[in-house]
Amino acid sequence: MAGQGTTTDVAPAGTGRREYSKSEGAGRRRIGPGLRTFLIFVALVALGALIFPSSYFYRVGTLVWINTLAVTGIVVLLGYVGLVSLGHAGFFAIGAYVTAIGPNYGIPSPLAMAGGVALAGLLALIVGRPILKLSGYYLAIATLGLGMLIWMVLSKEAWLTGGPDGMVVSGMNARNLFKMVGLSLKSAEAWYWVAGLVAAIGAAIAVNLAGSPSGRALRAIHDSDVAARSLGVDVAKAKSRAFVISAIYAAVAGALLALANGYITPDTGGFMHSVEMVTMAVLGGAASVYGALVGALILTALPQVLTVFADYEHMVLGGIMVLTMILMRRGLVPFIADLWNRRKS
Amino acid sequence: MTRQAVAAGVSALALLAGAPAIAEIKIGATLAVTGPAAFLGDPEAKTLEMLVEELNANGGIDGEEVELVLYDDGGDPNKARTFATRLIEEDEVVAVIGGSTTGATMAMAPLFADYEIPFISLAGAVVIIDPVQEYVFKTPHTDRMACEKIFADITARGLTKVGMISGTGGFGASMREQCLDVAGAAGVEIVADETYGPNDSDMTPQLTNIAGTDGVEAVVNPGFGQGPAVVTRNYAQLGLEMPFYQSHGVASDEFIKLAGDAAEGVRLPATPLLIPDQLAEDDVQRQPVQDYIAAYEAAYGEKPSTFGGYAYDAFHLLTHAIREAGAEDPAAIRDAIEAIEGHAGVTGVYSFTPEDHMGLDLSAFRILEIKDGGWTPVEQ
Amino acid sequence: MSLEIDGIGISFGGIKAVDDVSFTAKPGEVTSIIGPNGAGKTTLFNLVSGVYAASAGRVRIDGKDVTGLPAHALARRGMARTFQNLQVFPQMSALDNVMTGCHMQEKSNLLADLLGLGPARRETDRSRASAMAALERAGLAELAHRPASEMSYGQLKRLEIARALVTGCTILLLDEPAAGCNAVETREVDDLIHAIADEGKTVVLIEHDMRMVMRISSHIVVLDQGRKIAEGGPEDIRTDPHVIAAYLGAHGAAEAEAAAHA
Amino acid sequence: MSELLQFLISGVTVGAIYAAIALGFTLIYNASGVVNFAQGEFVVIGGMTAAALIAAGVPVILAAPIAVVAGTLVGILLYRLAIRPAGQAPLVTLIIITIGASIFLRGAMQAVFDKQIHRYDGFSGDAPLRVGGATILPQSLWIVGGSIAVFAFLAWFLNRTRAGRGIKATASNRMAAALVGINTGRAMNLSFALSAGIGALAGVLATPVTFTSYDVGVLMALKGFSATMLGGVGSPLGALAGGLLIGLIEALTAGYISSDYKDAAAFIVILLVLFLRPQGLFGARIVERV
Repeated sequence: MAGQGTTTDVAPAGTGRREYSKSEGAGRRRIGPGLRTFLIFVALVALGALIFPSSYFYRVGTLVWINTLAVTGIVVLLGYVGLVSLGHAGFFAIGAYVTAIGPNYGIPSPLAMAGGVALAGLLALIVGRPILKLSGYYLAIATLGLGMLIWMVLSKEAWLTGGPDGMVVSGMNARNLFKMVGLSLKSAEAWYWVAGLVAAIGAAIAVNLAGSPSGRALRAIHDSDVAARSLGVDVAKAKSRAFVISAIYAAVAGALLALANGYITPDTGGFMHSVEMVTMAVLGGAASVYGALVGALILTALPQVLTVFADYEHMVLGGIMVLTMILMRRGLVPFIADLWNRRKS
Repeated sequence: MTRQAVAAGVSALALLAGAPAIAEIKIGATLAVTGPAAFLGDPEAKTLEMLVEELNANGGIDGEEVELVLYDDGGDPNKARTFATRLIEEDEVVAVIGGSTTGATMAMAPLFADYEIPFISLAGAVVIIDPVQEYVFKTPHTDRMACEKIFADITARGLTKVGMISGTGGFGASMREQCLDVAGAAGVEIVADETYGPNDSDMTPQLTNIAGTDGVEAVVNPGFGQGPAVVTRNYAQLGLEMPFYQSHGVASDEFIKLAGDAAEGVRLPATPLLIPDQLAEDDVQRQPVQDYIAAYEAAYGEKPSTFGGYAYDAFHLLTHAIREAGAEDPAAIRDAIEAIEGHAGVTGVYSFTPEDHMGLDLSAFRILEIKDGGWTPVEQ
Repeated sequence: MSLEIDGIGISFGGIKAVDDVSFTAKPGEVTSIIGPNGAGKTTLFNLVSGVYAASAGRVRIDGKDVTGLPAHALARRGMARTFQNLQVFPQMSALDNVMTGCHMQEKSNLLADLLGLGPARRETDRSRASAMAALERAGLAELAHRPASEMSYGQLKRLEIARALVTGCTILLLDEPAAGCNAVETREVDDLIHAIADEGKTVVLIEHDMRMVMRISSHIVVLDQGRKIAEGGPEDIRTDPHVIAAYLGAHGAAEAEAAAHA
Repeated sequence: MSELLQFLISGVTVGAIYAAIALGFTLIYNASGVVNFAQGEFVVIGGMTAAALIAAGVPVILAAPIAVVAGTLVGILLYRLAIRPAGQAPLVTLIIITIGASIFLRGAMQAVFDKQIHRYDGFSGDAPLRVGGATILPQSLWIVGGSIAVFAFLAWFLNRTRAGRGIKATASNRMAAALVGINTGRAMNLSFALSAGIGALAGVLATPVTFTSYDVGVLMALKGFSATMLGGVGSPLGALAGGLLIGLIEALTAGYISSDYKDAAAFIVILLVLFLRPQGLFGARIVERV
């Protein structure tokens, strides 16, 4: 039956992956694939900074990079290993909330941030093992349930989290980081650079992983769970690792959002946010970090563009999701890469 | 190609965001026109659109046209903040109305201090104006005041033991907390404290527990949306007889329609908007209330809601301030809002001070009782 | 290392798919499992390699009981396999497929992998070299950078063998390695299996091509309806009346006879 | 004692609604392997259409079937326009497609109807019936009866009719079903139509109790999905049991433990069941062929 497979076939190798092995095969070793991805991302961040006319664009740009980072985690989980999570917003929210709560108890922001990321990773480690035994829709409902539980705690424990109305995040401003190195930036610009650089690092790490021994094991599970086992891959452990890694991506993104926004609500941990993250990944192409970037860019910028449709925004958004999935099942990046290759040859 | 996509996205954004200024005075709004808080944002948006049209038809402000730039944040604080940035940076508005919900309001609030743009929120929670933020105002009564009003009515009936059943949405949760907080001072004791989810369809278990609690004399239901109507129906279904209070969150004819006969005898704190014909001839709010209702019915063929009233007041406060201070300097507009005294709106009579950015007292809040499918003021 | 199967069995929904099967496969020899379709051959492989949990019996490697160990633990004890219905990684290149087989030799840690540190790259380089060597051996070197999804069935069969070889296994289970191969390719697979056995590895083979089985097996186990009905050298099996009756039939017997004289 | 009875009545009423939605999920899953996240929108379409018609003066006896037919038509359109063109897409693609469809339908309903909350009177009035110290609304009986009827119908339909067996065969192996002459396209069409009809019927029956508005579909789908997974995907009995169980867990938790965490209790039970019995309560164990 469809949907009962152990792994979820998302898409044949995205461009990122194939590019990787090609460059390796050609013996071009001066710049590693991770570093190259990092440089490309930094160039894109800088390009944005060159053309953005106002803080509003920096604001949207910041959200794009934060979402790219979170979605890169989904790429690792879904694109590399083939596991669906409908609860990753929960990890995102843990990162955000610990960052927000820390300063209220005298813990400085950077430490709180690290704590939030560690907590998300730890939780993923603990619940990952039992949850990842499930597959297909059962995995989807289990992760969904986990995300809902996190969301509920955040909404109900108002003494700690401010309840459904959310809480103020006091703490550091990215401007100060740049002031330390003698740069005077507007707050929106500073957050844009921080988010962009962190996303670039995240992308580089994900690309490194894909081409590494651990990454090959993960990608093997994606294609054939059984074959991976027969080659000595401890599938349960590998899945758990990927789950923890992707939870950490989400938590870092959440912490960044909390600091950049200065205010956080439980909606960041809600079901719709989880769905949004997966949608971004699949829309752009879950197999590569470039897919994460394109998906995050489109779904972050689209609502801004769609304000002209006002009442029909939902119909347009839903329509785009359905059409993209029907016409470009593997996502935009692989689709366009294929078109490009076909035109070239 | 990734770079191309980015560039394409950016230019698309630029195209749509950077519309050239046509109107003389631009006012911004970001509201929850869709989403779970749409029943707040929808009438608010309709009210603002109606008022701008009306204002321009009458020559605008001192001959200058007013343009309303309205965005739908769906109640999402993250989106609200982005739209607020857009209103300030791209649309270059002189002031912003909005934030249908507390979360959206609080997410935006720091921006207005940064950019020195006045902001009038339409959300309820007390945290918006306490502590006071220089550029942030709000028009609705706080949930804390609603609790005080309800408890005053309960104690006036000689009752003290209260059972609470609150929605877990932002509105219900915040009001629940305020009620628990003021209960002692108001002389009531909360003996039961139950909650329900915003989309729950049966609250008889919670009500059964409240009914089973020793000595409960009255029940209060903070919440908005469909929840309170379901609770009210369940209340009648279980045949509970204790006095039953709703919050200002459901102060609209819609509630009576949804709750049906079960709503009979329910009391709630509300603005005079619900009882236009029962206001005294010399009541200063009589005129604005009747104006608003007449205009809204003419424009949309339905009665306005309390929430639309918040937007009505915000708009009039803002245009009043712009008339006073001119549209050049947002900081001057802020000062003019803070200087307003005795402005009769549909929600209440506003008098702002540097310490009070809501400007309302309890007097504008009236306890109404539902009788024969209509609203009747409770004599106090 | 020798592989001992002792009374192994499993049932699905009350039907005994494999029932009380025992045999021993010795190092340096090719042991073949034959039997008609549905005899339980692949199920037997799945039991031995830890894909299914046996409901009865033991599996021993060099006398050590490994029954019930998960597949990856068995792999670490030197067992590798190929699959009847192909379990390649279609999204990867042929080279990456085989490099995955190096998993157990790769010693880099996760942190090094994430940060792209030296150790991770060195391990990758080493794996690439041994994977290339294995592809060479399987006759697939020139296809190294082609995505597996674009390779033919016969090529994929050999790709699986190459992938199993780089694991450094001592016991190799091959499930119909020559299926989908033409005569020339079958011959190549044949030679490859011979060479593997000659290295001292224990090879267990499921194969339908009787010529090939008779040619390369030192020992043959015959299954029918989940049970072992015969065991012995190619000559014994060819003449065993049970086997002829149950499996080979008149036509098969003639074919086997022909192979013997070929 | 009457307390417990009241909790049980509440749980069964709410659970029956979840069960009806879960049964819709089950039917589509059985035919296509798709878990349709737009299932909640069918419930809303049923409720909103009926509410609009009744408000316009159409008698319930006409409005209800028209609403069910409207839901059914949307179901067929959903299959034809969004699911069939996707072909044999992987699971996550199908999840995104059905979620996209649900967002689209939500927007469409907001445009076609409005953003208000709606309700109409119960079919047999709204006067509560007293049962041993507890009360029950007559509409609750309609809801429970409706869910059981849908369950009985599905059990009969899938096992005893040609078309139903066609759906089951299509589910277990589409290729083989096509080879033995089953029109798999028609089986899929039929399953989406029926499932949407079931969803719309649930909406029509539940609206007097639960109310409806254009955006409650997501929550409905979430609860229905949870019920489906708890019971075991693909089994009508599982859907019925899963739905009732979640309703009862919520009501009993609200009644005896804490109303704050009644939704959490439901999810905790689901997680525990999945850890101990990964295929759900009534789902078949899956053995992978290698």
